[in-house]
Amino acid sequence: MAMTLNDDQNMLRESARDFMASEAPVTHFRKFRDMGCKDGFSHGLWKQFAEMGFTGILIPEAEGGMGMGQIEAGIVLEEIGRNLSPSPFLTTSVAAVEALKLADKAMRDRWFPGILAGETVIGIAIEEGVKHRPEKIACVAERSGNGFKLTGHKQFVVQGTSSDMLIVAARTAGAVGETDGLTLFAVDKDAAGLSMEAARLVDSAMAAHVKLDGVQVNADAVIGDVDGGWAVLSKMLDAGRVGAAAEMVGVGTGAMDMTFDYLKTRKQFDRVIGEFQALQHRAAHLYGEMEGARSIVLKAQSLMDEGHAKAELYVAAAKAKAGLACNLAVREGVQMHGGIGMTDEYDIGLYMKRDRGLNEFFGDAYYHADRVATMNGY
Amino acid sequence: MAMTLNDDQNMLRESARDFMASEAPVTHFRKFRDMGCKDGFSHGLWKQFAEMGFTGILIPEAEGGMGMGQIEAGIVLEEIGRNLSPSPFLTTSVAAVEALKLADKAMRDRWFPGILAGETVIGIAIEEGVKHRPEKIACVAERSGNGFKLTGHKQFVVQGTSSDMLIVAARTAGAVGETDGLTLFAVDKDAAGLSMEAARLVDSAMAAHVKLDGVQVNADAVIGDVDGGWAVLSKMLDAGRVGAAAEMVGVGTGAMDMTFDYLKTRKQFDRVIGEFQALQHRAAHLYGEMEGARSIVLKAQSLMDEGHAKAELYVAAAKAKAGLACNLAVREGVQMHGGIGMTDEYDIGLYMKRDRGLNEFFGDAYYHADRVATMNGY
Amino acid sequence: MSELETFRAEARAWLEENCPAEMRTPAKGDEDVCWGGRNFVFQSDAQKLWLERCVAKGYTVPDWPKAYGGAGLSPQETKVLRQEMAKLGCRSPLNSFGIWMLGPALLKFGTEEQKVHYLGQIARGEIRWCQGYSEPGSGSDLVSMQTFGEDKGDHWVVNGQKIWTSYADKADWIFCLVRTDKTNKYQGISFLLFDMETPGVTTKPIKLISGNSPFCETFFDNVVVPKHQIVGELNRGWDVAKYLLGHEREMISGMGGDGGVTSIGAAMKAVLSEEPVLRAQMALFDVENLTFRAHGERFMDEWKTGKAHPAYSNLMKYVGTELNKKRNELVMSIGGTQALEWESERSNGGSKARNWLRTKANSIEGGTSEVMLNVVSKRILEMPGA
Amino acid sequence: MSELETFRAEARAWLEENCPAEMRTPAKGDEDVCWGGRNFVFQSDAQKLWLERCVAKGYTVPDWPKAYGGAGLSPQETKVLRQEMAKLGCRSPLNSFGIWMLGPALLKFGTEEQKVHYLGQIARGEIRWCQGYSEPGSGSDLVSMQTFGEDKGDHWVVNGQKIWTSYADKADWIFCLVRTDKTNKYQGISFLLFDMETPGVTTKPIKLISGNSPFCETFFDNVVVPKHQIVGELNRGWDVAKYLLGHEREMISGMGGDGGVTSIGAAMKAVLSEEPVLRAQMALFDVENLTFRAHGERFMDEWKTGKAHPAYSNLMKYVGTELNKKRNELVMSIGGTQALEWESERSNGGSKARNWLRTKANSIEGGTSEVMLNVVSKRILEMPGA
Repeated sequence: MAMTLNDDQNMLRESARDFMASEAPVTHFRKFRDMGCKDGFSHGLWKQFAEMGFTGILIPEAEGGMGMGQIEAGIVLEEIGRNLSPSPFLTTSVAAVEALKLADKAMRDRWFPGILAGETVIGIAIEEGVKHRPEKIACVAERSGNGFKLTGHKQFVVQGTSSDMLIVAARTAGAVGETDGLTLFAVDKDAAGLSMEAARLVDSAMAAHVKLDGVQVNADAVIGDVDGGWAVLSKMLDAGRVGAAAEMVGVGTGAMDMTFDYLKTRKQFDRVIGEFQALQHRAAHLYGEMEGARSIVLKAQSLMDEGHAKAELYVAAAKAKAGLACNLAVREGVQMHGGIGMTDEYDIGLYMKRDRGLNEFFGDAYYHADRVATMNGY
Repeated sequence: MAMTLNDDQNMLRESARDFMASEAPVTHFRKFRDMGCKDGFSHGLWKQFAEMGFTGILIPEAEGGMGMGQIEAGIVLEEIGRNLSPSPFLTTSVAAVEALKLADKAMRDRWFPGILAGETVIGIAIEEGVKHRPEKIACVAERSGNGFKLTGHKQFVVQGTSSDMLIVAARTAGAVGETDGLTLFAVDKDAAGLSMEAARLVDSAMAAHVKLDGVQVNADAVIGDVDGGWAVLSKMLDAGRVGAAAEMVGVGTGAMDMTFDYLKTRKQFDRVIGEFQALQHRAAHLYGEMEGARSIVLKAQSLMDEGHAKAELYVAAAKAKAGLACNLAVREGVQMHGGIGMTDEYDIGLYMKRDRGLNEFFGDAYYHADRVATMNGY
Repeated sequence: MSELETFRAEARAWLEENCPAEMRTPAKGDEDVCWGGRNFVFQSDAQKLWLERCVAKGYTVPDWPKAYGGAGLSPQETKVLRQEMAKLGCRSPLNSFGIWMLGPALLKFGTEEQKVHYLGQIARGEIRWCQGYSEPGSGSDLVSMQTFGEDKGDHWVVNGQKIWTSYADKADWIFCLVRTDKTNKYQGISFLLFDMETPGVTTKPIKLISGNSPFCETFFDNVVVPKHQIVGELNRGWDVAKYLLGHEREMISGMGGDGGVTSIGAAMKAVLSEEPVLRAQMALFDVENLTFRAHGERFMDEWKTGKAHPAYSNLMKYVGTELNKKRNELVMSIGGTQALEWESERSNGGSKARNWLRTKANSIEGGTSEVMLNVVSKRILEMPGA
Repeated sequence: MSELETFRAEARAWLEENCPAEMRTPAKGDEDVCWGGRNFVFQSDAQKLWLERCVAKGYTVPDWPKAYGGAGLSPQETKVLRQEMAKLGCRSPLNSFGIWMLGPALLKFGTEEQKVHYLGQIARGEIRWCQGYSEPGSGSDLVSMQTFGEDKGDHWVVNGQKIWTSYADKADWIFCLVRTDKTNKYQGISFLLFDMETPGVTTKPIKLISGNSPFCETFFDNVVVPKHQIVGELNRGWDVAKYLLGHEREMISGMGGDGGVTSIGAAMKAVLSEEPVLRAQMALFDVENLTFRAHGERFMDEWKTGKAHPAYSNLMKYVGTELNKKRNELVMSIGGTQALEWESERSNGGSKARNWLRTKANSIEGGTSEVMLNVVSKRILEMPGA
C-alpha cells in the first residue's frame, strides 16, 4: 500500500476534522470536565458520532457498519486527539469491536446494533496491576453450571461505570504468565457479583476498579474460543494500541501546532520568541519526531489492515514512538508557553494530561520498546 | 571531605598540567602514533613520570611512593586525558598498584621498585569477552606442583606486550558467574606457555590477546588470598574505573575547550558561530554535563580514599557519568568543528577515539548504570 | 571542631527539650506548614508553641544577627543546627518568603531602620510576604515591566498588574518591582514594599494545571506607597532584584527532589523488575541524580570559599530543575495507572500526578531554562554576541 | 499490474542470463566497486562484462531516456528492476556521482547538446566525476565561496580552492561552483564542468579520522574553462546546485544503515542478553529505526505524488543521518573491545570503528544538521526571523 491517504480517506479526514472542531472542540471537553460529569463524556455526542457513522467504522458493512479499517479509525482518532474530544470511541468502536468481530453471530447481533446507534458503551477489563501485563492475568473463570464463574479484580477500565458490557479477560487454564489458557467474556454490567468504583483520572477520564466476586456467566458469554482468548485479546489490544497511537498523533500535533502559533506571536526581549534559534531548532526537531510518529502509525495501521505478519511488531513500535513523540510535544509545549502554560486556563496543560493517560493505555513506550526487542530476537 | 581541592592538590595539578603540556602534549601522542610504535607509548616519558613521582603516587611512603590517594591519581589522569598523553600510568600505577598493595611484602618488594623507577609496566589480564564481565571469568588455575597451572584466554590487555608482568584473574573454585573462587596471579611475561598477540586499537593504544596454555606459577604468585580474589579484583577494578573516569574528565574537558575556542573564532554567514543561540545552548548544556562528571568523579575518589561503604556505588556512577559526558563532548566537538573535525589533521577526532577506548575500559556507561540499579536495590 | 561539637550537643539538648513531639513527625501536607502572618490560623497548639519557642531562641532565622531577631550563628553552627533538626525530624517552625528572599536583600540593601523593623517582623513570623516581579507579557524579559509608580513628592502612586505572585491572596505585604523612570529600561525600576491591605490592591488566584492555586494575579489601582518604603536606591531596584533572584535560583537548584541521594527505584522494585526498558531509564536517572548531588555539594563548597563563578547558580538551576522534571516523569511511568488517579484516596488525592504537573513550572519560574542557558553561555563560557 | 509483471519476468530472465555469477555475491570492499572512468582498472573480467552488458541494455541508468543512454523505464519498472537485482544479489554495475548527482541536474538544466554528450558518457561509465562545492572557510555558508572565474570572452580563467571533493584524485572531470560575479552574493555563481587534466588543476587527498582518504583539497591555478561548459544560465549556478543538493540529501537521508528494517540486535543477542541497559538502548533505537523506515516510505510516496513540502528532504536528511550516527555508536558499544581494534583481521581491518568514524560526517556533508534544522524551521514551520 502507498503510504499516503487515498481520496476516500482524505474525505473522511475532512469530515472528521470539521465535525470534531465544531461539535467537540476543547471547549466541549472543558464543559464536561468542569461539571464533574460522572461519565467523563457526553452521551449526546456519542449519538452524534453514530449519526456520522463513526461508531460503526470497523463493523462490517453486512452488519450495518462502514466496514473500514484501522487507517480510517485512526483518521477519526487523530481528530479526537487534536480536539481532546471525550468519547468511548477508542474503547467501544475500536478495541471492543475488534474483539466482537471474532465472536459468534449471536453475540455480534446482540451488541453491534447498540454500538452503531451510539447507545452502547463497552468497557475493556484487562489490567490487574498498575502496568500493562496482559500475560499476567490472574482473574479466574471456573467452570460452573452452564458456564463460568468469574472471580478477580480489574482496574483502569476506562468508562467502566458508563458501560453496558465489560469485556473481561480471565484464566480458564494455565498459570499466570502463560498466554495459553485465557478466555474473553462479555459480562453484563448488571451481573450479580460485579461491582465497580469509578476514579477520575488526571485527564478527567473516568476509569473503574472492578470487582468480580463469583460472577456467573453463561457459556455464550465467551468471545472466541475457551482457553484460546489470547488471539482475541491480541487483536483487541493491538487495535487499542494503534488507536491510542493515532490519538496521540492528534494530541501531539495539536499541542505542537498550538505551540508553534505561540512562538510566532509571543514577544520577549523585543523579539518574537520564534526568532530565537535555540527554540527554532527544538521546534524543527519536534516536528520531525511527530512526522515520524505519524508515519509509523500509518504503517502499523496499513499492516494490520492487510493482516500482515509484521503488524504486531509495527504496532508495538508505533505505540512506543507515538508515546515518545507526543510526550515530547506536550513537554516542549508547556515549556515554550512559559508561565501561562502552567495555568488551567490555557489548553496546553490539558494536552499534557491527555498524553499521560494515552501513554499508559495498553502499554507505555518502554513496555512496547521491550516487545520490539523481543520480537526482533534479542 | 570538602568537595574542593586543597592547596597540596592544587599544586600537584599545576605541576601535572605543566608537565603534560610541555612533555607529552597531543603532538607527542601523534609522533608515537605516526611511527607505528609497537608499545603505543614512550618508555622515555614513563621514566620522566617516575622523576615527577607520578609512577608511585599510590604506593605507600614507607615503600618509597608518594602515599597519595585516588584524588591525586585522578589529578594526574585528568591532565593525561586533556593531552592524550600515552603512558602505562592507569594500568600500572593505578590499577596494578592497588592490587599489589593487597599482596604480601615479597611481591610488593619485587614490583614496586621498578614501578617507582618508571622501568616496569604491568598489564591487567581480566577480560575474556568483548564486554566487561569480571564475574564471568572462566580462565582456570588448577593446583599443580608447588603452585598452579593457568589455562585460558584473555583479551583487551592494554600494553600487554610491553608488560613485564600480567595480573591474571583465574578461577580456582566455583562456577562461571560466581564471585567466589577467583584468584589473582602475578604472571611473568616470560612464563612458559604464555603467548601474546598485540592489536592496535582505534585510539592507537596497543592491547594484547593473551593465551595461557598451562602456564605454571608458584604459590607465591598469588595476590591476596586463594579463592578470595574478588576482593582484590574489586579494588583493582574500582581504581581502574575511577581512574578511567578521571581521564575521561580530562579528555572531555580538552575536547570541550578546544570546541569552545573554535566556536569563538570560526565564521559562517558573516558571524562567529558561537553567536548562534542553538550552539550556545548546546555548549552550555555540555558544560553542565562535564561539570557534573567532574563532581561525581571527585566524590567517588574521595569516598574511595575514605574507604566509605558507598564508594563502589559512586565509582559505578562516576564511570557511567564520565563516559556519557565525555562521549557527548567528543560528539559535539566533531559536529561543531564541521568538516575539519573529520580530518586526521585536527585533534578533535583523536579525542573521539580516545573516549571510545576509555568508555570500554573496565565496563561502559550502560554496564555501570546497571550496577547502580542493582546496588540501589532494583 | 570541639567547639562545634559542644554547640551540637547544646542544640540537640535544646531541640529535645523544646520541640513538641507532634512537631517531630513529617508534615503531611500544606496544612501542616506554618506560614505565619496576620491571618494565619495555627493548626495545633504544638505548632504555635514550636514557633514561639524558636522565635524566642532566634531559631526561625538562626544565621541572622541577634539584633534582627536571629541567633547570630555562624554558617557552620547553622549547618549543625539543621543537621540536628533533621535527625530529630523537627519540622520547620516557619516557612516564609520573608526569610528566604526578602530578608537576605534587606540585610544587604536595607537601611538600619528597615532592618530592625522588617527583619524583626519576619523573624517573628508576624508578616507574611509575597513577591511582585513578573507581569503579563514580561516573563523572562523582566525589565520590560510596565507597573508604574508616579512620584507625588512624599509618596508614589502605583498602577499596574503583577502575575505569579505566590500566595498573594494570603500575604500581608508585598515586595515589588515598580517602574519609577520610564526613560531608562534597566535603571528606572525601584524595589518597593507595601501592605496588601492598602486601598487599590486586589488579587485573583490563578488555577494551575495541577489543580492548585499557589499563585495570583495582583492588580494595583492608585496604590499609595510612602517613599521610605523603598529598598536600595531610587531606580536601582534591578540590583536588589538580581541579588534576590540569585538566592531564589540557589534555592530552586536544590530542588532535584528529596534533597537526598536515595534512589526511588528500590521502592518500585516490583514494577521495575518486570519492565526492563523502564528499569534502564531509572538506572540512567540514578546516575544523573547521584551526579547532581555531588555537583551540588561541590558547588556549595566552592561557593562558600568564593571559588564558584558568580553565574554558576544559573547552571545548577538549569540542571536541577530539568532533573526534577525527569524524576517526576519516571515516578508517573512507574506509578502507572494508579498514578493517573486524580482524586482517589488510593492515590492520595492524585498527589503523584499533581506533583508531576507542578514540577513543570520548575524550569520556568525564577528564570526559564532557556534564560539560564543563555546566561551560562554568555557569562561563564563567554560566547560572543548580544 | 499484469504489464508490470510481464516486465518483471523479462527483467528477471535478462538478469539471470547476463549477470555473471561473480557479480551476484556481495561486494567485499571498495575494490569490488566499479567506478568507471578513464583510469579505472577492472578487477575482474566479470566486472567488465557486467558493466558492458548493462551499458548495452541501458541498465546503468534504467530510468533515463534511451536517447541519453538509459533504458527509458518508468519509475515503477525501475523499482521492479531494482527489486529483481536485489533478489539475485546482483551488484551495482556502476557507481557514479555522474549518475547520482550531475545526471539529474543535466536532465533538468542542460542543453540538448550537453545531454547527448555528457549523459551518454556517464551512462557508459567513461567519465568519472567529482563535485566542487565547499571551500575552506565556506562550509555551511556555501554562497560565501571565493573561487573566481574571470571572463575572458570565450572562456573563463578559474582560480581558487575547493575542499571535500570526493575522490578528486581519481576523477576525470569536475562539476564545480565558481563565482562569476563578485557583486552579487547569490546570483553571481555559475555551475561549470571541466576536465581535471586541464593545466592548473591539482589535488591533495585529505586523511580522515577513519584513516581513509575519500576526499581531496583541489586547487585551481589559472584553469581555462570554455564557455560552453556551463550548465544553466550564467550566474544562476546556485539554482543548479540547490537542485542537486536536494538530490544528495534524499540520497543521504536514505543512509540510516542497511537500507532495511532488520534489527542489528538479533545478531548481537549474546551480548545484549547480559547487558540490560544496553539492550534497552538498542530497543529504543529499533523503535526509531522502524519509524525512520516508515517515514522514508511515506516521504517517497508523498514526494512522487507532489504532496511533500519542497524542503522536506532537509528534515529526512537530519533525521536519517543522526539515526545512522546513533546506530554506529550502538554497534561500537555492542562490539565492545573487539570493535576497538583498528587493523586486526579479527576486526576485519577495524571496519566497525572506521565505519563508526565515517558516519560522523553524515551530519556535516551535504548540509549540516544545524543548517537542516534552520531550513525546516524557516521554510516548513515558517518561523519568523532572518
